[in-house]
Amino acid sequence: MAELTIAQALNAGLALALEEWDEALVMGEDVGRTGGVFRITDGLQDRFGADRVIDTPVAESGIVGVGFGMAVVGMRPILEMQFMGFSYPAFDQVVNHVARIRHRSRHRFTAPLVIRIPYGGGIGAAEHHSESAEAIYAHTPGVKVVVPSRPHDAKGLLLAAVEDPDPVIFLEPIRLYRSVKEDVGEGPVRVAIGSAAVEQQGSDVTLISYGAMMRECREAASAMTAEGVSVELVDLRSLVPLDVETIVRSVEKTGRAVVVTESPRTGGFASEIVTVIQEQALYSLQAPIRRVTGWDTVFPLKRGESLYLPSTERVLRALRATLED
Amino acid sequence: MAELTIAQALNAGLALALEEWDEALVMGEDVGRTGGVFRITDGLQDRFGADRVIDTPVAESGIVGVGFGMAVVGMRPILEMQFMGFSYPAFDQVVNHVARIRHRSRHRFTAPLVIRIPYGGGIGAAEHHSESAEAIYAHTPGVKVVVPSRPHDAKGLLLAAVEDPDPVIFLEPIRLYRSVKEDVGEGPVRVAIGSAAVEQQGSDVTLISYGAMMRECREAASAMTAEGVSVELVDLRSLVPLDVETIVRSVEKTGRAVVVTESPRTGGFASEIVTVIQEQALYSLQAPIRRVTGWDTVFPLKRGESLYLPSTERVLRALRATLED
Amino acid sequence: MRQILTPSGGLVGEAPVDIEMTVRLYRAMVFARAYDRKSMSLQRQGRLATYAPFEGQEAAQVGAAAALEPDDWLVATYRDAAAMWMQGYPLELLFAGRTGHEAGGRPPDHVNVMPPSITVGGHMLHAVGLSWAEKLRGSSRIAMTMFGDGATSEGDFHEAMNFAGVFGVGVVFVCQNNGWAISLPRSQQTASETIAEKAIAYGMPGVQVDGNDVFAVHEAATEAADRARSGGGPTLIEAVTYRMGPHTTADDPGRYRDPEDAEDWERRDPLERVRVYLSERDRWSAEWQAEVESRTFDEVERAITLAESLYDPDPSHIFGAVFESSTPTLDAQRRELESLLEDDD
Amino acid sequence: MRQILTPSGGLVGEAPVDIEMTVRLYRAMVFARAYDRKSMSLQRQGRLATYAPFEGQEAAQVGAAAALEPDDWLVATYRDAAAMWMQGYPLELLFAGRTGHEAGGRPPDHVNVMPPSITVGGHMLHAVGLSWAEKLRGSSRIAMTMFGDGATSEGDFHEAMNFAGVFGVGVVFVCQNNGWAISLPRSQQTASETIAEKAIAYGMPGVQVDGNDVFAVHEAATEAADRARSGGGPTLIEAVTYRMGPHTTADDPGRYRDPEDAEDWERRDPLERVRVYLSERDRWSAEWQAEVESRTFDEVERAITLAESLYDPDPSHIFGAVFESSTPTLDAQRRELESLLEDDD
Ligand SMILES: Cc1ncc(C[n+]2csc(CCOP(=O)(O)OP(=O)(O)O)c2C)c(N)n1
Ligand SMILES: Cc1ncc(C[n+]2csc(CCOP(=O)(O)OP(=O)(O)O)c2C)c(N)n1
Ligand SMILES: [Mg+2]
Ligand SMILES: [Mg+2]
Repeated sequence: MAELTIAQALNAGLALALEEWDEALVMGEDVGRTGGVFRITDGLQDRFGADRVIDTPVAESGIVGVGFGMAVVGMRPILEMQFMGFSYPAFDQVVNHVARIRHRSRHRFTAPLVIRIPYGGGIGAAEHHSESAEAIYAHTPGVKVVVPSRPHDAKGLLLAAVEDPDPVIFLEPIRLYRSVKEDVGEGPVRVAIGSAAVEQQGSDVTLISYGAMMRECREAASAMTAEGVSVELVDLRSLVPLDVETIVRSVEKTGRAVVVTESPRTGGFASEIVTVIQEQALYSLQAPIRRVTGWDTVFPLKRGESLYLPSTERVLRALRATLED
Repeated sequence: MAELTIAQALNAGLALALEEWDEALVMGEDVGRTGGVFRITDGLQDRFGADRVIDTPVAESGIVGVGFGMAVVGMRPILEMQFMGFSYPAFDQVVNHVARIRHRSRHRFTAPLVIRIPYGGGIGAAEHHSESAEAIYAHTPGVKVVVPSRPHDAKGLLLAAVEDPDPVIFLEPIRLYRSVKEDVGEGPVRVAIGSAAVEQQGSDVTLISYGAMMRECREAASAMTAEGVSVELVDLRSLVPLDVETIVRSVEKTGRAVVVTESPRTGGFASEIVTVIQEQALYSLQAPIRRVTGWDTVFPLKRGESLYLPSTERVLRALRATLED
Repeated sequence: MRQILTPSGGLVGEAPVDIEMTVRLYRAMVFARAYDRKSMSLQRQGRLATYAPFEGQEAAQVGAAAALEPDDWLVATYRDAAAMWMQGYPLELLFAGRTGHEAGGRPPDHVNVMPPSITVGGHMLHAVGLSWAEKLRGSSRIAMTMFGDGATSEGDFHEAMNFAGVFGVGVVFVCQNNGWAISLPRSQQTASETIAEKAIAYGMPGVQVDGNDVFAVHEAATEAADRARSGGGPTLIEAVTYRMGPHTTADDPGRYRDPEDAEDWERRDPLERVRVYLSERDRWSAEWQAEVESRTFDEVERAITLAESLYDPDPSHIFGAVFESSTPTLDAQRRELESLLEDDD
Repeated sequence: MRQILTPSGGLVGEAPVDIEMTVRLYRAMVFARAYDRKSMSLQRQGRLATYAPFEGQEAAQVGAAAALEPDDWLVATYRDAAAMWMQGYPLELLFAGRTGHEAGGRPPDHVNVMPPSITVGGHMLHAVGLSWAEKLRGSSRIAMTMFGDGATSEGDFHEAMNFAGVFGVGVVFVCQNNGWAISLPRSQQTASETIAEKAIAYGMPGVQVDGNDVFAVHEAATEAADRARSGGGPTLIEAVTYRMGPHTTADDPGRYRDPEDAEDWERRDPLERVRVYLSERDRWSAEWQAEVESRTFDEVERAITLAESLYDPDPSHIFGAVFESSTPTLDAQRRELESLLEDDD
């Protein structure tokens, strides 16, 4: 039984994808020779060759636009953006072409590609290296958006994403890359895109998050459990499609909810989750749904980071306040 | 008293800005010789010269990036993106530089520029010409986002935007450019950025929208009034900063709300408005807040447009359903 | 600037194609012009949404597209209907798009032509990916991409040219330099002397040709296509031509350019010189040309009627094409729309 | 490739500066190297976040920056600390940024240097706007922007060069071609023979110089600055050099390049050749150099201590810099954060 970190699980998943699909290829800045700045593609070029693990010039729009053309011919490009803050030059290609070619061509042409984007703060990095802009991708019709929070899902969602007939934005929680190990299963396991995971059943309050913030949520959930509060913990895993049913069923049961993300608050994906709940479960709500998020500010550098990133303590306060309402 | 359309009011506002501020300049594709594809800058180059009304090469990132540098030196560039669908190549400059330089340089350098972006559907245009992606800009800390729905506000918000010490994304509702005329006031009037307008007082339900959809909302509001329903109609005018107080006060009074936007639903700005209301006025709510929005699909071409754009009829149904809940 | 057939119909050097092929190229140009003019009048009648005419650019589009194999990829723009039609894009689909119907974006399965690019610049990268992937899959297909002088200012032009150069991808970059990007003259689009010389920055050959000389364009395009197919990598072709009409039917060139320019360019008309060339060889007659034109008009009439007769989109049309299979959220939204429509009738 | 001072310290042609200036340039390079090495060790001690060393590129940065007037604009990158320091950016602020404090982004009011660009490519456009605006306001200030070989692949490089060319903006584009973009060698970054020749595509002069020859770099930069200031427009300078260290302290060059290259480049060291040149003219002594180095170390020690002693950010630090004046939403969020912090203690 292989116990792997998220980084290792992604590397293993990429290797499996390159084995399983002749059409699969990996392309991006420094993904080959040096295995990527996070070493996620480590060893793949040696193993699969420079034709399938391609080091590109420094040009994000080029990577996505060229990958798009490859996908139209039937390849399965797995593209890497080095950090989310460097994915914006490719935004036009994602919104105007990758997300739309199926509609534009009435299914004749499609773009079954994956764009891997390391995201999130907490590593004391330089500016642009701590972005959490998942909401702008989730607001783009035509692309799916997934974000694993644990090794097993990292591997399973990656393989599902490569196999998916539509483009998938694959967000990778940087600060969890090497935090925990778990059994990721043998071979090409899949995790269905669009299904949330109820990590812990509970009856008092629903705690909803995804990706990197799941760590703080897990800590908060166990702390509350220790205090005798029954928390239902939901890891969305997929933002588009969103598993509305699981969210709503849970809140109908608990009557209370806290949503946690690290992105800026205004227009963040937490707002979408809150809105879906109030549309479909308003009458079950016994208290306002609370958002625990980053602030509507620029993400600070190392020495200010702790002021910005939601802490386990902040999640706990929100849970308590919601229970007291 | 000058009765002008939104297009004329913008043209007049730009002329006033170029008169009032030596630092003001207009830059974009086709803004000079031909007065812009919507003729919003008509006549300005003849009047103020090619140094202040600048025709650029076809390069949106260049327009914003160069405008950014000009703003840092103290100019007040008013930049035009020809359509919102063509603003994405400049997204990186907006998010990574325009929105952040004040924070990055601790106020030493700022970017007091305005980016004018015609947006929205309803004119049977080609693909990419009907975008309503205001949510991605509103989710970007460091830029303000305003969107007038009438000539008076178009002029007043534009002048306030040029005067604003921070970057402003100025959204222009294409299908209202020439729809209505009204008195826009003499000289350099201002409309404060961050203040919503309560266009009609009411007690039964609050109808919230902005920009192009205000037309359908006005029609729906008067139809309901004719039926004896008292609708409070709010035109946000500004998404960032958001006039939360006006929104919340209204819903506390009416207990019901419908939010209307034409953008795709998931992650649209309507979700932020709904979320703010449920956070601050949940206990006043007598029914779920309804969203009337575009769908999570690609915006269709002319012959499918009516399937996508919210109609007055859709707004009316939402209002009725909300009142019946 | 390479020229083979002078405006007066005389040869400089040798014709790159025989007389039969010359007739075919000429017929295609006559067809293109008739199609373009008919489209303009259809637009005036309100039967088409805005239309982007290409009159004056027939030689550039026909000469370049004629260098492709039937299954090669063509990635072109809103102004390249002639080239797309040459490569097999059905007229009725070109019109379908122009009437505002997505059906226009789906060419028949054997036609490897992308829907016309509406955004300026982005599509060139797609051609690089298409040709590269074909090579990776062992096919000999190549890709040609067409774009204008204005498009060369976009960052994506640079990234596409650079990728093609670095990876030696077999792409034929055809820039139709028609002198204008809406209201911006070529001289203010870039400070380089020619657009062809931009190829140097990417280590690829660049050639400037008289874009109104179908022989010169076709020869250059054929050389480039052969190079691409034989693993010789990309080529940039600058076809110097002129947009005789407005940018689109919504544009008024009178606001920004001197009518005399057009008169000047009329003397360099791409069709007339070939007409002279053919008639000097007894391969042209007024009757024959009238015949081709009237057949074109019938063709166009049939095509536009077909396009107009397409069913207007229904909910499945827009919800069915977001992903291969729908999602609960999309299903719910679709039901919402359907219930609205039902109650409407 | 222009070279004036050979690796062995001999002159090819004429020295562009007198001996006093040569001493100043050399001292700056000695300072730069000492600063760079000290920073590497500070990072190893955990006192700096990741650091991007520039050893090997001292001549390129010092020679280019020395061509600027004190109030000219410099828009450079994470690797250009030497050039920024030359143009007046205080050491303690360079370190402040490296310790993860935004204070590092605010140079003193009289220093016209932008905070180092972390994104690759985007900042070149800013230099174009800065210089253009200065001209519009009647000032004679110009802008110099520095970037790497990898940055030339970004679309923004293309758009910046094109704008500068079209509008004749006085910008000095200095590309430090250090052979690598993280793990990608220059040969795979672009297929053009040189980076300098990319200037042709924008109608501007381009010159390739030995980037390890401070004379050649300085001469080319001075010519370019004069041209820019006198309304002669932009210039592209390619300074061919080599990154002796890792991309950053997080990088391991052993994974992608041959150690022998570095040895090769050591023989072309930018400092050694000037040391020889000066000592042959009795203007260099080991004591003097040791003196400069130890003063540098003190300087650095003082600066890093200052940077470390900065108060850590408080809520006002992040909420106060979003806009000039706060908003109700920001105020509410700030109160939320403050209440959290109060309860913490
Ligand atoms: C990214 C983008 N920016 C702006 C536009 C608006 N626009 C449409 S055509 C055009 C001019 C293009 O000129 P050129 O490339 O020379 O092609 P031509 O129209 O002359 O054939 C512009 C600016 C667009 N479609 N896409
Ligand atoms: C837009 C963007 N893409 C990717 C990166 C990640 N990155 C940082 S430095 C670098 C290589 C830059 O190479 P070069 O321009 O040669 O400068 P050098 O580091 O060699 O000085 C890359 C890809 C980035 N910072 N910004
Ligand atoms: Mg053109
Ligand atoms: Mg480099």
